[in-house]
Order: sequence, then structure tokens, then C-alpha cells
Amino acid sequence: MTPLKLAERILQLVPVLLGIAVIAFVMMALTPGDPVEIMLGDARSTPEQRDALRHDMGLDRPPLERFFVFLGNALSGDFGLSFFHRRPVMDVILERVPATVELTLAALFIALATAIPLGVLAAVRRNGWLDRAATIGSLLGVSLPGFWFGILLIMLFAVHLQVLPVSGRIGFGQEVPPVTRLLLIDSLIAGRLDSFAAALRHLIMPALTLGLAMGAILMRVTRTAMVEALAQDYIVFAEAKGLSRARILGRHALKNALIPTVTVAAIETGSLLGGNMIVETVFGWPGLGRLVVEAIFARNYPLVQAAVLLYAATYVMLNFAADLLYTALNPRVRL
Amino acid sequence: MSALPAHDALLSLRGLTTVFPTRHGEVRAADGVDLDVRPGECLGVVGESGSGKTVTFLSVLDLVRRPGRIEAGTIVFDGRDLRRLPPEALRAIRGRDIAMTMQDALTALNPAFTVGAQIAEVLEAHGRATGRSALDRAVQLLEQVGVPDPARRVGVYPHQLSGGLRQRAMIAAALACQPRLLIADEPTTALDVTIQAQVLDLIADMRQRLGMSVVLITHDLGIVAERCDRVVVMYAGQVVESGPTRQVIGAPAHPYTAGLLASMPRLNQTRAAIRPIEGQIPDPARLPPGCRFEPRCPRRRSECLQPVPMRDIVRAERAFGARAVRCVLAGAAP
Amino acid sequence: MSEAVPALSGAKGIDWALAESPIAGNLRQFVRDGAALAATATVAAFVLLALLAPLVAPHDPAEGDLLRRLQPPAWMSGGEWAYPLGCDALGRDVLSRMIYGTRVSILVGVLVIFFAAVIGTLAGLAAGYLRGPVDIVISRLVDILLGFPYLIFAIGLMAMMGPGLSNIVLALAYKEWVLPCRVVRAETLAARETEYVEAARALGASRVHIMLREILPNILSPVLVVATFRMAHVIIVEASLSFLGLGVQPPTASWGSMVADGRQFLLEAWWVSTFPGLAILALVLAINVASQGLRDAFDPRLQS
Amino acid sequence: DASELRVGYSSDAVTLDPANHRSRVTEGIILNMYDALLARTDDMRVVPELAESWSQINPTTYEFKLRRGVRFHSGDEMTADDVKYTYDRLTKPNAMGGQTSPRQSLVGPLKDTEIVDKYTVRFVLREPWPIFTAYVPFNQIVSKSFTEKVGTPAMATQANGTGPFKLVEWRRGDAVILERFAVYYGGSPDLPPVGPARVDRVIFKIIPETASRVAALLAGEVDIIDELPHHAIKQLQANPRTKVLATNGTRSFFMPLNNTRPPFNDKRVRQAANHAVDRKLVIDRILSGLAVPLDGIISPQSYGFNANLKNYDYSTDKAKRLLAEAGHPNGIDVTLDVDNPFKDQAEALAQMLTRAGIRTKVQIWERTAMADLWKNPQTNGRDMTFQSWGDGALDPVGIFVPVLRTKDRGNYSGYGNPEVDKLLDAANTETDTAKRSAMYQQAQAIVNDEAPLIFLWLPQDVYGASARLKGWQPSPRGVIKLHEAAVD
Amino acid sequence: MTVAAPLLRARNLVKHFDLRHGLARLVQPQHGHVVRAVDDVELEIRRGETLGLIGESGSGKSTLGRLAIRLLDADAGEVRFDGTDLLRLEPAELVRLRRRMQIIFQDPYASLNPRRTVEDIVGLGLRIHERSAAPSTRDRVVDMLERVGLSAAHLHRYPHQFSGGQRQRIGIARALVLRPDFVVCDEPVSALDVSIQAQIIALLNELKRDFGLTYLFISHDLSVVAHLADRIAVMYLGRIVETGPASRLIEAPAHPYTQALFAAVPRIDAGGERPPRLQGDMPSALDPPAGCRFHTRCPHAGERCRRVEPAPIEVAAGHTAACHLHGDGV
Ligand SMILES: Nc1ncnc2c1ncn2[C@@H]1O[C@H](COP(=O)(O)OP(=O)(O)OP(=O)(O)O)[C@@H](O)[C@H]1O
Ligand SMILES: Nc1ncnc2c1ncn2[C@@H]1O[C@H](COP(=O)(O)OP(=O)(O)OP(=O)(O)O)[C@@H](O)[C@H]1O
Ligand SMILES: [Mg+2]
Ligand SMILES: [Mg+2]
Repeated sequence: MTPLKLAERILQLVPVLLGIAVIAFVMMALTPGDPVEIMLGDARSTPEQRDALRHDMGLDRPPLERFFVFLGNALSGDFGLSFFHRRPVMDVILERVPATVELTLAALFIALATAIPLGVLAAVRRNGWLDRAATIGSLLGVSLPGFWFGILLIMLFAVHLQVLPVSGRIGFGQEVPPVTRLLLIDSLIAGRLDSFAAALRHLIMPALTLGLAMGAILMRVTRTAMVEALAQDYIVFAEAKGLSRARILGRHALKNALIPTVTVAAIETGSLLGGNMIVETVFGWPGLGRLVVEAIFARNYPLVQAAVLLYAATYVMLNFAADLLYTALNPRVRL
Repeated sequence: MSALPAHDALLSLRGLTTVFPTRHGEVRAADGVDLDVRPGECLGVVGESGSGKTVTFLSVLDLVRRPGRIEAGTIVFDGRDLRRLPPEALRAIRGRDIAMTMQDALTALNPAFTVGAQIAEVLEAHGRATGRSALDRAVQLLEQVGVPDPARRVGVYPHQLSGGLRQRAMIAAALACQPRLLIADEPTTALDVTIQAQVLDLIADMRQRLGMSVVLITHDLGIVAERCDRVVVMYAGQVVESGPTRQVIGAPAHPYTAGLLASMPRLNQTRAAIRPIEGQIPDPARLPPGCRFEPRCPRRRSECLQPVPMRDIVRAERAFGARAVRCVLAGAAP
Repeated sequence: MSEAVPALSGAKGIDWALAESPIAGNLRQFVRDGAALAATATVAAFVLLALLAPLVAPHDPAEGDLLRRLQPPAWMSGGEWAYPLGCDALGRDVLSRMIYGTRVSILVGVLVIFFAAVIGTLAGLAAGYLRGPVDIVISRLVDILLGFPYLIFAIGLMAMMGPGLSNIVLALAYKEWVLPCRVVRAETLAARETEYVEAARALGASRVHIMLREILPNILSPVLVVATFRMAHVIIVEASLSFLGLGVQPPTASWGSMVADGRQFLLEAWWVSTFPGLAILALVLAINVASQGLRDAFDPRLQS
Repeated sequence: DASELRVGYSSDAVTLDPANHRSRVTEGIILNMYDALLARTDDMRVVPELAESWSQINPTTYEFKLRRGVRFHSGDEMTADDVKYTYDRLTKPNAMGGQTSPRQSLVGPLKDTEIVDKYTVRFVLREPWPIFTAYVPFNQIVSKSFTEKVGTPAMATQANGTGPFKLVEWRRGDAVILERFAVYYGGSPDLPPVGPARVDRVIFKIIPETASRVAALLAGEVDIIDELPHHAIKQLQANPRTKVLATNGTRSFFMPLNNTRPPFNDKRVRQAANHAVDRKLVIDRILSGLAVPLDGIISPQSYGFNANLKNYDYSTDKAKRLLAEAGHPNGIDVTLDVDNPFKDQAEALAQMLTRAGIRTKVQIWERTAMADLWKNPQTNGRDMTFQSWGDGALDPVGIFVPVLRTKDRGNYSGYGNPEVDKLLDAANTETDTAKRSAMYQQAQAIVNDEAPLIFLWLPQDVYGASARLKGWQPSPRGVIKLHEAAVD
Repeated sequence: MTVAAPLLRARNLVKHFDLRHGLARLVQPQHGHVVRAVDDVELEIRRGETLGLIGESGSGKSTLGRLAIRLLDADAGEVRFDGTDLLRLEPAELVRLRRRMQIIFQDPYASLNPRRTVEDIVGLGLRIHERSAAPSTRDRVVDMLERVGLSAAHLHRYPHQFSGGQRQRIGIARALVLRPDFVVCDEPVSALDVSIQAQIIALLNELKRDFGLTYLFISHDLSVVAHLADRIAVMYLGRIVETGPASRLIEAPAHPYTQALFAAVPRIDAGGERPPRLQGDMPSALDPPAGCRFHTRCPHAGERCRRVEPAPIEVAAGHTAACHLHGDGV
């Protein structure tokens, strides 16, 4: 069944990716602004030179033609040159992916590590003080803008306590040979504890900023699902069988309750993988988000389009992964 | 009046009262329930939906969900008052000495675990077996309850089984530690007629083999008539009549029991008009102050407006169990 | 025992009125002891504040005096009670700007969510009830929009249309309808199989009647849950757009833009962004608690 | 123990190829790795760097003698071959692996580069271009053999220059790490100290968010930060571990008024607008006093600056009177277009204008969209905007011409005056410096009177630095060259 | 007995549910993925009679009931209602005909819209079909409510304010307010409490008498069907295996499945020996056995049963059974 489903997923991906490509293209095409002017700024330039650049970038062709050329090239994996970097777009994008992935995974870890235990406890102690505190906490988590919270963290941990660095991924001299390009893992592979510690210290604040916001949502979802699960007959039956509390909560209830958590976590992870330009900006994190947002402002069409498509494909894949996880969590769900 | 625990009872409830606070006031789901289960017997508990059958027996194992709570009463099992036991001791009794099956096997079995795992964990929880040997035992248990191809079925998930097999799997889990008392809460309501009979046969069979007592909760008087030694009739949280099955069905002493019998359509009396009990079941939060059946009772009188106690009506020899009824007409000719 | 089907509502499945909203969840207890009332009062107070801003605000929110640039709140040294919460970078009264900012934040939150909920609900109903090609088209559209990074989408639209309140509302609503649509579709799929819908069909009711009169009232609760939950998000996204300079037009202030602009001074003048941040929190909290009460109030099943 | 200097820098380089970008921040990083034939001093004189000397042979030919023994980081010696290769790359279409250099216009009408001998090159122009040498510092010399070997695409991420630092690693979006080039020839003798760089390592850390950059400085994580916000100045000054460094900027601020349509097609209204703004107050309060008010758009440091322009003093009365004269006794309503970073200043200015009867509504735009809109003031239907123009060469040709010549690329006001145009065109090819300067001064006087813009100010570039930083002064060119910097 | 023209006649009705989605339809075999819920069924209901339809869960009773009033579209076959071919009806004509055929559902909770008042629910049919002015609609709603034992006082209440029995009365009122000729009762009492069940059965009987209704009464509770039906049809795995007059069917069930079904009913006044229990579960409708569908559980099954599907055989006047025992033997 699964290969079939996979084929179906991939087929479904086609109209979605095409639609996203169209929207991205139309949006960029309708946005006023000329990449050539942006590139040259106030600097000295002649009309001939601008025309030459425009030709270089393929901007002298009609939009529809440009779109089909883009589409054709994209199918063969060629997304063109980034206007400003003047290098292949995919190179420019892929350089930023490891940082984004590392930050996303760290945020996901923090989110899950706080959300699941808290959600479970809040559900078990419904309406108790912990539940209420968690509710307030999660409201804080969703209503505090990341840039504000991030700067607050910086002021506290970097400026006042001076225990964590403001920005970057790792210090000089702490580099490790790239294997996965995730520094935490690579430093362990290289057996460099100092590098590991450095990477971790750099990661903490941005990951916290993202992770707590995500954890706030996941906490609510987990709690709701857990309340739901705890109301089920199978919990009563498990109790009637004389099972311990820990087993009932940790296995019988939680395994069922994790399904919505996984769904939401997948969606949230997906949006983090698109890069979070705000947190990246605040913490000088070399991720995708900043790159793409800058590209929009600079009308760097090839980069925006490629990034959006890449994101969409990732998003679809993540949802698929979540579906696979469902089947593991609940065999009733069939793919 | 049977206010004292019968010395020979395996399980003895006296004055068991379980309440649920709700928006509209407190619901006394079980309100002073007295009943005894004797060693080896099959006790039928009948009553309409909401009459407190399930809550009564959930209370026995202290499984009533918050905010519900047991407010009063004693629950004596094998000489020990379960309400006084520390939680750990009670947990040890659950599933080992007293087992319970739930109304709907599909919801009572956890969809996320295999049938085998759910049977094996009972054995593990009570230290009877672990790991591989627990699973082997689970296969044996499935075989015992008549699940064909048990070695394969032990590894499947509940949704992959038919209703009848699920019910059997749940019974297997309940019987894993060979309990002395099995509480079967409407074991057949969710099942088809032909399967229903199979499951009831199974319970009867296991009861004989293990020599255990069985409480059979149902709303089908037909089942009680066929399967139970004694019967307890509940109405709106109270026991209204109890006694040996033949006597209760043959000569119901409470107008509700009588009404129930009259309103049951019967296969062999097809065209005979059924005589329904008029009126509605009372709202559990707004019960009449006196006899709870009074508003619907064809024979109500003014005394019925006062609370009515349970009264013994000794018509049968003691050995068959007390016959008691909660009606002012009790003793008078029905 | 309640049913275990998470996505269902209506007659059989979980009772949304009693179920937990993602955020407001256990605030039910509060609801009963008057918190809903307090929250509703808070929301009402915010709305009133928005309406009466010119009467309530001590100063003109647009009028600044550079001599009071970044003046601290009254209780700090250098502050004065005429400007209780201090002044911003142009010497404008933070309190007055917050009071006027209520208008924008509530307007953005409410308008976006309103448009999104209406469009999403109608689309979700159509997709879930009519199925077939309608469903395929709407579902793919939803996939497409979901597969588009939110902020990038908003930035792109804002870059395309230019900043301004109405454009912010549009840019956010363009994508925000997707969530209610998904929820409504799932609910509708469940509801269309219920017997009350079948009964209406058996009576010969039209599809429009069934969608709007039979199904819609039963799925409003989850829509409300999603809507109030997203309102916070929308207010934050507006702030993020401000962070990128795509927020509301001056001299209008929105809380989001105040937080965003003020973040630069967080080191030297924390008050500029902290007070509007607290206002966002208070409003979001109040809306969540109040919506819980609202939902209960409009649920016939909870009327006695 | 190696000394390390860290710079908190607001944006990353887009490329490390000196010929393949038009970005000043990128140049700021590249300059630490690559030297040019000439350099500029802080007082904006042009001095030899890789060239030992130069001379103008005729109006269209320049000859440069190269310093001998200068080595690229790879160890190869720099020769005339490399210079010709570098300039050909800049000049010739498609010379960079099929691409044309975006810096082509920085070499002006350069026709050809000729090798005279190993250490001598000649630049031949198509027509006279008096400011040729002023632009030479913008073009860094690359190694011919290296560039040919790695190819243009790889030049984007690798560097092999003759500069004081060599590239260790470029972590895109995160940091550029440089290391002292031990056999550096020492740099321009006119820019002491001469010799290899004083720090062992330089790291440009990319921190785009202003508040975070300040925090990084306060936390001691970096030693220099660029684009220090004015509101943070006091705090840094008060902190014993940090200091504020400022230098005259080269970027002028002004507000183009749309000269092509009412109300600003009337000179009196434009003059009224100039009287309506209290430049001093804004400079004092928002810019911490670190800017000079202007009555034109050219920097006082610039070549050809006219110091005798009429001053538009702040006077609401004068403004109102002029407005009334122009037929607007009840004032006018206008909109000011601005992009987000200048929202504060624009709002402050709008309030002042409003007080003087020019009721101004501020509208925020995304920068690129706004630039697109104002490219055509004749048809855009807008009233005024907020603009700045920078020119590191400090020559009117880089700022006055694009902004005020009819329909030139930065002319947002739609101003067009044949007289001014004539002066500018003449100055462009005038090789007599004094005459040329006079032409520009005359043009400034005309523009000052006609007031097509509201003249604002020239802010200083402000940097934050740690107290341990020594020997480094910010350069008016707006780049951070760390050759002479040292740390305790 | 006068042979009236049947009010409803279904022939060769087929309804399959395809569980495959999307691509799977192209790739997977039908077998094992298509539920043959109703598989070639003949049905006749005479004017004024009650046909009881029994069978185990999943045997296709509800599906058949819905096909009969075209709440579901059949895949094949023909349904004639009072001479009109339902399956070929234009939508508008179908809507017009709807007032003559109605349905009462099993679940008194799920079948009433929780957000609508009793007046809305019961009056819906009148509003659709008569567009009558509100006051007269209300009168007729009240009339109907009173007929089923409720009153005008209930008009503005919501379903949750009623007990299960009362809700089922509302459902009945909704179905009958248009005075239909034919009503499908899909297990209308299965979800009710024991004592309430009897009330509803009595009410249905009474309404039938008063309004001259024709019922298709679906239930798995044999006692209930026995009590109400004039004729009984027994379904097994999408097929009707036996039909006949109620009294005859109960006394002398001809099909082994019907026999087992009746034998399994628990009785208060149990007496005498019972035939042995059926062994095993009902096979999956996704994969019905070849030959006689009952052969896997049939105590009498023979070789022939495994291969040949038995045709209905008339065992007595108006009593047919599809079993080889009554034909050429097993
Ligand atoms: N969690 C609860 N909260 C509030 N009331 C409850 C709760 N559980 C049970 N009750 C009430 O307790 C009463 C008895 O319920 P119980 O489940 O014991 O009935 P029952 O006889 O088992 O019915 P059924 O035949 O439907 O299983 C009912 O009126 C019910 O409303
Ligand atoms: N919409 C549907 N999609 C897929 N399968 C369906 C659908 N409706 C019914 N079925 C299947 O068709 C078969 C017959 O269903 P139906 O509801 O008619 O049985 P029934 O005899 O009424 O059963 P019950 O007594 O449980 O109500 C079952 O296997 C059921 O799972
Ligand atoms: Mg029960
Ligand atoms: Mg059915």
C-alpha cells in the first residue's frame, strides 16, 4: 500500500508545486521594482550598462517566456543564477540549509521536551495550578513577538550575565570537519567537546526563542489530546487490569495522544524549515529565512522562486513523514 | 433488611453512594446500593440506561472518574473493606482478584497496542509472567476463550478483529490472572444476536472452569433469565428489587420490574400487545423525593411520596438468597 | 462515555462546547467563576478604548516633541505624570499611542479573522459537502497556500501591494482562510454523514440549505476556536510585518509596530516596546477566555 | 597568543569577487584582502597604493608604475599582466565567464589597458574623463593566473589578493574570517603605518539586527560595529569598555519635491518647505548632533563644494508667507513617501512641515517599490519623498549629476534646468580643475535658489568600538579597512 | 388476501462501496476492496403492510433501506415507488416525491440537529414542500407533536433538552408531518431504553393504523420485528436469504441462518432444547464466500453450497428461502 500511496503523494505534489511556482512568479512579476536598479544603487552606471545587466539576468524577455524558461530549467534541476551573488541559486540556498536544519531540530527538541511533559501533567492535573500556569505560559509563548523576546534573551544572557554569545553558530578555531554540517553532530563525530560546547552555546538562545513559541502550541495540543485520551474507555480498562499509573499515562494514553501533537509539530517544523527570518536576523543566524526575505526585497527572482519551491517540497514531505508516524502510533490509521 | 454484610458473600456492598457534581446539581448515580455477590454465583444486574449499573461496579474498583466520587458505603471483598485499602493494595486486587470487562470492547481495547500486549501486560503487572512467557500465556488465553488461530491473533491490533473476537480478547485479558470475580458490563450489547450467544456461552464456560463468581450487567431481562442465578433490578441509582431470577421474573414484586416484563416484546407472543410503562426516566439531577418510580407507577399512592426503604420479602428459602424490594406495596399481593 | 473521534463534532462526536480549545482549554474553570465575564469586560474595555480613543487619550498620538524623545515612564527619574508610560523616539506619548493602537490591532485582528473565517468556512463547507471537483480544487489550493511560507507570502504580497492597513488585512486574510477552511472541511465531512443531514436530504432539502442551515451551525464552534486562536497569530504577524517595515502607515500606531519599532531601544528605553507587548498579551488572553464564554453562551446544549 | 579583532557587521558580502558586485558593504570586506592601484586617504586625497606613481600622459592616457615585489596571497608576484587582466575583466563585455562586470561604469570611458613593461601599464580612454583617478581606488587587482585557474564562479567564494589579510573561511551569512598576510608589502606609504597588519586575525561577524549588534559590542563579543544607531551613543559613551567613533559621511540626505506638478512646481512653495524644517533640532535630537546641515547636497569635504550658498533658516513665518504668496494662504496637503528605516526622521519632518502649513502625511513604502515609483516623477503623481545619495569619490559627478541633471538616474524631483545641465556636461569633460570646480559651484548656487529639494543634512558615519581597539579610525569612504587596527 | 399492487418494488438492486481511493482504483483489484453491501436484491412491499428486515450488523439492511427511498443511488437495478421509477427521476421530481417517502433513524441523538429547535426540525419538511405561511406551519407542527405525545410547549426547545424517547418522537414527527405513504424505520428503537422502546413501538403501531402507513422496519432485534411486521425479510451479507409472512417465518424458519438467528434470541420464558449455536463470525462483506454465502457457518453445508449460489425457492405460499436444502439438496 505504501509505495502506491507514495506515488499518489508525488502525483499530488505536481499541481501543488506548479501552483506555488505560478503564485511565486506572479507575485514577483507584479511587484514593482527593478533588480538592476537595486543592484546598482546610487553607484555610477550608464543606461547601456543597465541594459546589458538586464539582458544578463534574462529580464529583457517577456514574463510568460521567463516563466516557462524557469519551469523548463527547474525540471532539469537548474534554477538559474542568483542575481546578486551571481552564483547558481541552489548553491546559495543549500549553503544556508544546514544552519536552518540545525536550528529547527533544536527548536523542535526544546518544544517537544517542554510540551509533552507539561501537556501530560497539565492534562492529568486538570485545572490544578500547574495546568493554569502552563496555560498562561503558553499564551505568553504565542503572544510574544519573537524579535522582542529574542532581544530580551540577548540582554539577559549575553549582555548582563555574559554567558551566551549574541550571534553566530560557532567560534573561530572551533570548526570541525563537515560531515553532516550540523555542528552539534559533527563536533561529536570529530570528538571535539569544546566545539560541541561552543556550538551548543550559540544555539541555545535562537532555539529557545523558536522552541518556546512552538512548545506553547504543542503543549496545548498535547494537553487537549491527553485529556481526550484519558477520557477513553481503554484507560478505565487499563486501570481495571491493575496497571500502574505510570504505564497508563506513559503508554496507553500518551501513545494515542501524540497523534495531533505529531501533526502540529510537522506543520510547525515545516514552517521553521522555511527559515525564520526574524530570529535569524536577531541572532545573526546564517539560515534560509533571512536570505529569502532579503531576496524578496532585492527582487532576486530566481532565488525566491527556488527557495519557495524547495520549501513547498519539504513541507509536503514532512506531512508525509507525519502520516508515516501516525501509522506507527496508531495502527488504525492506514495509508 | 439486608443491612449487614452476608457472611458468606464474596463481595458485599452496603449503602454504596457515588455522586457526580454537574452543572445542574449533584447526580447520585449510585444511591445507597446494597448487594451481595456469592462465591461461584452469577448475579444479573438489570436496569435501564443510566440507572447506575456501571457506576456501581466502577466504584467497587475505585475507577470512578473525577469529579465523581464515592460518598458513602462499604465495599467488602473477601473480608476486606476495599475503600480502606491503600491505592497500591487496591491496584493489586484489580485484574488479579476482581476483573472487569467494559461495555464496548472496541473502545476498551487500546487501538495503539496489539491484543497480545494488552493481555500480557496484565500478567506482567501482577508478576505472573514477563516478556516472552507472558506472550505465550496470552496465546493460551486467547485459545481458551475460543479465538481461532491464537498464535497469529496475538499480534494483531483490536481494529483488525471482529466484534465478537474483540469481546473475547477483552475477556481473555480480564481472565488472565484467574480472578475470583468477573464483572462483565453489558458484554453483548454491542454484538449481533448470533455472536452474543457465543460470548455468553463463553462466560458461562469460564465461570465453571475457574469457579469464579460473575456479575452480568445487562438491560436484557432475557439474558438474565437464561444465564443468572440471582438478579438485582436497578432504577434511578437504587436497587429496587433483588432475588432469585426465577422468582423475580415469575412474580415481580416491584411495579417497575413488572412493567419491564410487560413491555418486552416476545418472540412467541407476536401479536399480544405490549404494555409500555408510561412516562420518562427521571432526570438524575432532579429525582422525585419519594419512590423514584412513583411518577410512572400505575399503582402509586400517597405513601409513595415518602422515601421508600428496601424491604425483605421472605418467600423463598434463605439458601437461594434474600428477596428484597423497594416498594410500599411489598408483601401485598402484586 | 464520550466518543473518541477527535475531528468530529455535531450530534455524536465530541461536544465542542465541552471540548478543549487549544488555547482556552482549562480556562473553563475560570469561566465558571466569572473569569469569562472579566475577560469579556476586558475585551469590551479594549473595544471601547478603541472607539473612544480621542476622548480617552491624554495626547495626540501623532504629535511629538523631539525634546521629549525617549522620556521614561512617570515613576522613573526623568519621567513626568503627563506622560505616564513615557515617550517614544519622536517624543510622542506611549500611552496615547497605545490607546489609538488598540484600534488598529483590534481592526487587523478582527477584520482578518472575520474575512478568513467567512471565506474559509464557505470554502470548507463547499469542499466537504459537495466533494468531487470542488473539493479537489479547494483542497489543492489549500495545499498550495499551506506550502507557501507564511511570512514570505505576506511579504511578497505587501511588496506587491504596498503597505497600509487595508493591504495588511488583505495580505493576511489571503492565507489565513486556509486554516478555518481545513477545519470546516473536516468537520463537514463528518457532519455530512450524520443522520440529521440525511434526514434533511430525505425531506428534499437543497444543498444550500443543508450546508448553511444544518451543517454550518454545528461547526461554528471549532471555527470560533480556530479563529480566536489565530487572532493572536495575526496580531503577531502584523508585528512581524512592522519589523520588516511593512506595517501600518504613520502616524497610525499599531501595537505590533510599536513593539517592532521600539525593540531597537530595548536596551535604552524598554518602555517603548514593552507596554504595547503587554497590551497584546492582555488582549489575546482576554479574547481567548471570552471566546470560551461566548461559545458556551451560544451553545443551546448548555442552556438549561 | 594570536590577537583577534572582530567586527559586528550589518550585512554579509554578496561575493568575494572584487569585479562582480556593486555593493559597498561587500567592498568593505573585500578591501581587507585586495588592494587597488590607488587608495584614498581619510581626507579623501588619492594616493598610490599598488602603484608607485602615476602620470597623465595626455587627456586620454594615464600611465601607472607598479610597485615591485608585491605578492599575492598565493605567493605570485603582481605584475602589469595582472593589472591588465583585472581591468579587461572590468571593461570587456562577457569577460567574466560570459558575464559582464557590473562595475564596468566605474572605469568610465576606458578603452584599453596596455602593458608597457612588467611594471608599467597604460590606460587609454575614449574621451577625456577628469575623474578617472578618483575611481581607480574602487577597482581591486586580482591575480591573472589564479582567476584563470579557478574561474569566475569560484572567485565568488575564494580570494587571492595583495591586501593585508588573506581569507581563511567565509561562512556565508555568518562570518568572514581573515588572517594576517605576513609578507604584505605594507600598503600605501601615504597611509601610515606601513607594514603588515597589526592583528593576527580579523573576523567580520554578520549581525543584521541593530539592537543585537549593540548588544554584541556591550557583551565584548565584537570590537567594532557599523551603523551604530544614534540612540545608543550615550550608552556607549558612558560605558568605560566602549567608545563611539564617528567620521564625516559621504551620504547626503534631502527630500526631493516633485517639481513637475503642483504644488511643488512653484519655486516659492519649495522655498517655503525649506524654511519649514528645523534641521538643527532633528540633528540635535535624532542624530545626536552628529550631522552637518546642508544647503545643497554636496559634502563640505567634497571637491567643488560651494560654501557660500544661501541659508534657509528655520522660520515658520517665512514659510507661511511664501506659501501665501504662492496662493496657498490656507496651506497645502501633501504626502511624503519614505521607506521604513527613515520613518522616524520623516515623521519628525512631516510634523514640522505641517506646522508651517504644508500638511504632510507620511506614507511608508518598501524601499524597492518606492524607488520604482520615484524613477518617474513626471508621471507618478506623488508629492515628495525622502532620499539619500552617497558617493565615496566626493566629487559632484557622483552625486550632483545623478540627482539634479535632467532625467538622470537619481533625479527623483523631476528637476530639469537646461542651464544646470549645460554646466554639468561641460564640467564632466573639463580637465582644468579650478574651472571645473567653478562650474559646479555655479550649478549649486542655481539649485540652491530654485530649491528642487528640501536640503537636509550630511550625517556622520557612526561606529561603536570597544575600548581595547587602537589605531583604527573610521574612514569617510564607509568601509572598514583594518590594516592599521590593533587591540590590547 | 387481495393482492394489491406493491407500493414499492425493487429489482436486482446492487450497491457496492468502493473503499479504494485515487490511484488505487486504477491499480488495485476490486476484490477485497469493494464492499458488496447490497448485492442483487429483490424486494416488494405492499401498500399498508409492514415489512420487517432483519439480519446481522453489516448485512446491508440500512443500505437497502436508503436505496429504497433513493437516499443512496443504486449501482444497478430498479426501484419503483407507486409505479414511478425512482432511479430515473429528475432531481426536482424526486424532491416532490420525497414528501411521500420518509425515514426514521436509529440514533435519536445523531438524527436531530442539535442546533435547531423542535419547530425547525419538524417544520422543515413543510417549509420545503408547501412554502406555507409560518402560522399554519406551526399549527401543523403542533398537531404532529401532539400526535406523538409531545406538545406545543416543546416547540422552542433544542434536542438536548429531551430524553432519548422524546427525541425519537421528534424524529417520528419530522418523518410523518408530511403525511407520507411509506416510511423506512431504520432501527428506530435499538438505541432506546428498554421501557421506552415499548412506548415507541406502540406509537409506531398506532400511527401506522391511523395514517395508513407502509413501513419498511429494519431491526436486528427479532422480538421487535416479530411484534411489528406483517412480513419479514432476512438479510445475510448483502443478500435476502428468506422472506415470508411473519408468523410463518417465526414458527417455521426455512433457512438455516434464520433458524440460528431465532435460536439465539434470549428468552425470558426459555423452554426446551435449542439448536446448536452458530460457530464463527460473519465473513467480511469485502470478501464474501463463494457459493452460498452462509456456507461457512452453516451446520448443514454441503459440497454444493460451497460452489453454487442458491436461488430463492418458494417453500410455502409467499415464503421463499434461498437454500439448497429446499431445492436440489446440499
Ligand atoms: N462522569 C460522569 N459525570 C456525570 N454523571 C455521570 C458520569 N458518569 C455517569 N454519570 C451518571 O451516572 C448515572 C449512572 O450511569 P451508569 O453509567 O452507571 O448507568 P448504566 O446503568 O451503566 O447505564 P448504561 O446501560 O447506559 O450503561 C447516569 O445518570 C449518568 O448520567
Ligand atoms: N458509505 C459507505 N462506505 C463504505 N462502506 C459502507 C458505506 N455504508 C455502508 N457500508 C458497508 O456496507 C455494508 C452494509 O452496511 P449497512 O449499514 O447497510 O449494514 P446494516 O445491515 O444496516 O448494519 P447495522 O446493523 O450495523 O446497521 C457494511 O459492511 C458497511 O461497512
Ligand atoms: Mg453502563
Ligand atoms: Mg444499519
